[in-house]
Amino acid sequence: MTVEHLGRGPLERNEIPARVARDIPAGSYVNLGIGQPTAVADYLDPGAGITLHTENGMLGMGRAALPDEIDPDLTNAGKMPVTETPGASYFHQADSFAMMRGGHLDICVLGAFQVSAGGDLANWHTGEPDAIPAVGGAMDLAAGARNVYVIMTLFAKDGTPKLVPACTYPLTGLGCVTRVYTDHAVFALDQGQVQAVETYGTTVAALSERLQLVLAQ
Amino acid sequence: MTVEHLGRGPLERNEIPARVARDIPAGSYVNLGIGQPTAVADYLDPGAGITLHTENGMLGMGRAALPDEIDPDLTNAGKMPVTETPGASYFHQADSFAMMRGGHLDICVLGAFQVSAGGDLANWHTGEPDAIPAVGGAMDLAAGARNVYVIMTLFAKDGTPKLVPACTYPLTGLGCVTRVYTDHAVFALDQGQVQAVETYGTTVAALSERLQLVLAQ
Amino acid sequence: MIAVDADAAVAGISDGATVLIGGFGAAGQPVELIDALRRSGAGDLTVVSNNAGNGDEGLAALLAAGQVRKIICSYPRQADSWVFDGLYRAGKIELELVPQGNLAERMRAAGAGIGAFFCPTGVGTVLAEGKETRSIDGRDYVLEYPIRGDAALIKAFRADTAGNLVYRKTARNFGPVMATAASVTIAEVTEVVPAGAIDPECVVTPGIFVDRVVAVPEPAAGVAS
Amino acid sequence: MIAVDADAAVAGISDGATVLIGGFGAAGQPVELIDALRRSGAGDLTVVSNNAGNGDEGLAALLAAGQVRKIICSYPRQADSWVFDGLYRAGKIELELVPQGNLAERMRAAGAGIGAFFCPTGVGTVLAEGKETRSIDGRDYVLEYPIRGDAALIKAFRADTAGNLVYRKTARNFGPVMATAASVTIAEVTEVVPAGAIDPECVVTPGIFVDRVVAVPEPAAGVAS
Repeated sequence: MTVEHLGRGPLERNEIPARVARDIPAGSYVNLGIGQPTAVADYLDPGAGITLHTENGMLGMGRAALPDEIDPDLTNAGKMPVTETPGASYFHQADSFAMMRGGHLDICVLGAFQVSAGGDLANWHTGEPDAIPAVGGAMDLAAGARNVYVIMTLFAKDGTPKLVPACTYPLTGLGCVTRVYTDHAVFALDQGQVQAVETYGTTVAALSERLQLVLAQ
Repeated sequence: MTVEHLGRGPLERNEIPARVARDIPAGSYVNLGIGQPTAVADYLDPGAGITLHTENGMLGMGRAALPDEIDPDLTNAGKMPVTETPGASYFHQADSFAMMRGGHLDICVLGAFQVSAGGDLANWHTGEPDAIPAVGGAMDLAAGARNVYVIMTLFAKDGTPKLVPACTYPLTGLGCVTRVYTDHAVFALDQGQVQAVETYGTTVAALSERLQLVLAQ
Repeated sequence: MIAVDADAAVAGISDGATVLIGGFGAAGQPVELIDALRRSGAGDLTVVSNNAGNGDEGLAALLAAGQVRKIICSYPRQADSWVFDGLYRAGKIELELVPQGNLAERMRAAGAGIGAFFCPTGVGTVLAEGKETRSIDGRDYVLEYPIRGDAALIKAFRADTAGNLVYRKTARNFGPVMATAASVTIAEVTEVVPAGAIDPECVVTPGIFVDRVVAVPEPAAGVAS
Repeated sequence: MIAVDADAAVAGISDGATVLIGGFGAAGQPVELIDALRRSGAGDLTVVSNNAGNGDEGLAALLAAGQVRKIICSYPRQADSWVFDGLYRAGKIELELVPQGNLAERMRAAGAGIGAFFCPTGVGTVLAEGKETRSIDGRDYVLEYPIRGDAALIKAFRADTAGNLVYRKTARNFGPVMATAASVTIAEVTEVVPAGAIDPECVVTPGIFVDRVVAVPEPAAGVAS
């Protein structure tokens, strides 16, 4: 059932968040991670009643603040100034993470260094000896959101796959990722099985060989 | 150091809460249990900045509501209509009991069936076969308040002591009571030692014999 | 978050469900939703509520209708709990007595994804018998587990169209905690206002926890009295 | 609850103390209180805060002064965390990395009298290594313990004379949790109003958790920028 989009190249950088946005159902409560996941907000249907959660303590987060709207007391999880929508609410950190960890968020979208076929996520630490580790809310989101979607390039700069049989980077969460959105394909993960939902500028067969993974269609 | 008040009889029913009130320091946060402990509020110095907590979700509880002030949404733990003081706040049950169990209340005053010399409290259940048990917040208060004070008559209607070597009624909490206010005496409990702080219309020696307890002076 | 009538709101609650019901005595008791649950005929229910009903209305009427198999509460016995008292003495209702703070914290744990917690309340008492205990930093604790509901019926003061709730005074009590601990949360309110009409700093229950809202235009006080 | 100046407010914080410091980046960071703590000269501190300082002010300045032996935080590495980065790479500061939700929940546990709790975050990761784990109802959890402070330094928007606090927008973040978890809680606010001037329904931190209040009349926003 894979749709192979062969009349085009890979998704451009801004097309990936747009593709994610299409999969978010109306009425969902969603947390968008720092970096490219934040851009998903730009592609959500404003009429779909999707509510954004930011783990520093807010539901109903709006778009990025314009220069004359900047309020240092109103930021997102990336510490960038944002705005408030009608129906927003503020709460403290324990309540914010209780909401997340209690399974009340429908979807979170995160970046990743690696995702395994079994849905393991590695996105918080490269493990390099001189790297200063920082985890923030990543492990809480991985453990708490009902669905964890990942945005990443499918291959690292050196060409090695980032969707892998088993992660080599330190893990953020076990078996939590259900969808992976990349430049070359969108994948659905289920019980260790990887299905290519759509490919862009390549075929399932070609990807399967390059990833050294069995891809269900 | 016991003060023996021999020129008078035992404390009257309304004198016991008044005696408790004298021992509550200015600025304290206090929870008053259902029944006679509630009357302690009537004897607190209004200028002493003592704040009352009611476990159904309020700090800054005021006096009982007059008939024209009754609001069914504003009650104390005994479900009686009360009032609000300036500086009051409302919170939900988990926050209210977190406040209690986290050791933030300075004093709670409770009624009791029995208190042991070691400070064990029995005040929630007679243990009789046909009695319907009800515990409410009693066990939480016993475990959570920094100081647990008890108001009770020193002897049951059949004349048996209620301050005992070991409780025979089902326990509410272990080693939690530090002061016992009764008609015949005020007791301070510390590490299994019982000191009579004041007696009313009787002597330490007489009480010691009647209670079959060694009373420190 | 859909504003519906009380009967439609509770229609999905089926036989055998665990239902969290807000209120401390009459304050915060969602009488209209409880009445709708009674009319629905759902039976074999487990009800989690602080009390076991007062007088003959609301929760007491649900018990009287024989729809409740078991009640989990902290304080069933009251001056006007005759309906429960009769059923209990006749062996027609099961009682699980839970200290009030544990009742609240166990529901909070369910809503917060906590698997279990070590709690100071009840150590050495019959209510802790058979439970795992542990000494941590020189203090004894009892291990307590979450209480989850299939549905929560709560009463708030006001909702907005995003499902945000505010409460009134001590009628707030169990509502905010129960809202987090159930698969479906249904709130009875006196009015529904547009999103944005409730100050975001003052929202007590964010709309993410609220599935259905029923407006009962009587003043909140009048319903309970 | 006494309104005092910042230096008097932090005077009791001694060498070796564990200090909870509010804020998520600059939002909610009590810069005036941190500066006073720096001036006090208290050293060998353990600081619990979400981040490890930004730029050269506030928490970063406290670190630069060499007063902090160890920091417990979730996200030390940022674009402008050069002070921490340098100390860390030079081996001059100890780091305990805690997931953000665990940081919040562990302080909440300290404030709520919970001895420990089974938590879903971090299962199977290096941050759970050596910690007790347990499977409950088919899900794996890690046992986490409370984090208590000798003092908490937080920033709120407004206090009343009863010590009640309200916050502003996402600057609320860790303040309300830290206020419950420390022996002494000190709040920096923009103004102190009479008791009764804050709506009792909207109080976020009840005065019972607040020991000292310092009014810093600049707008909250101006202090942090």
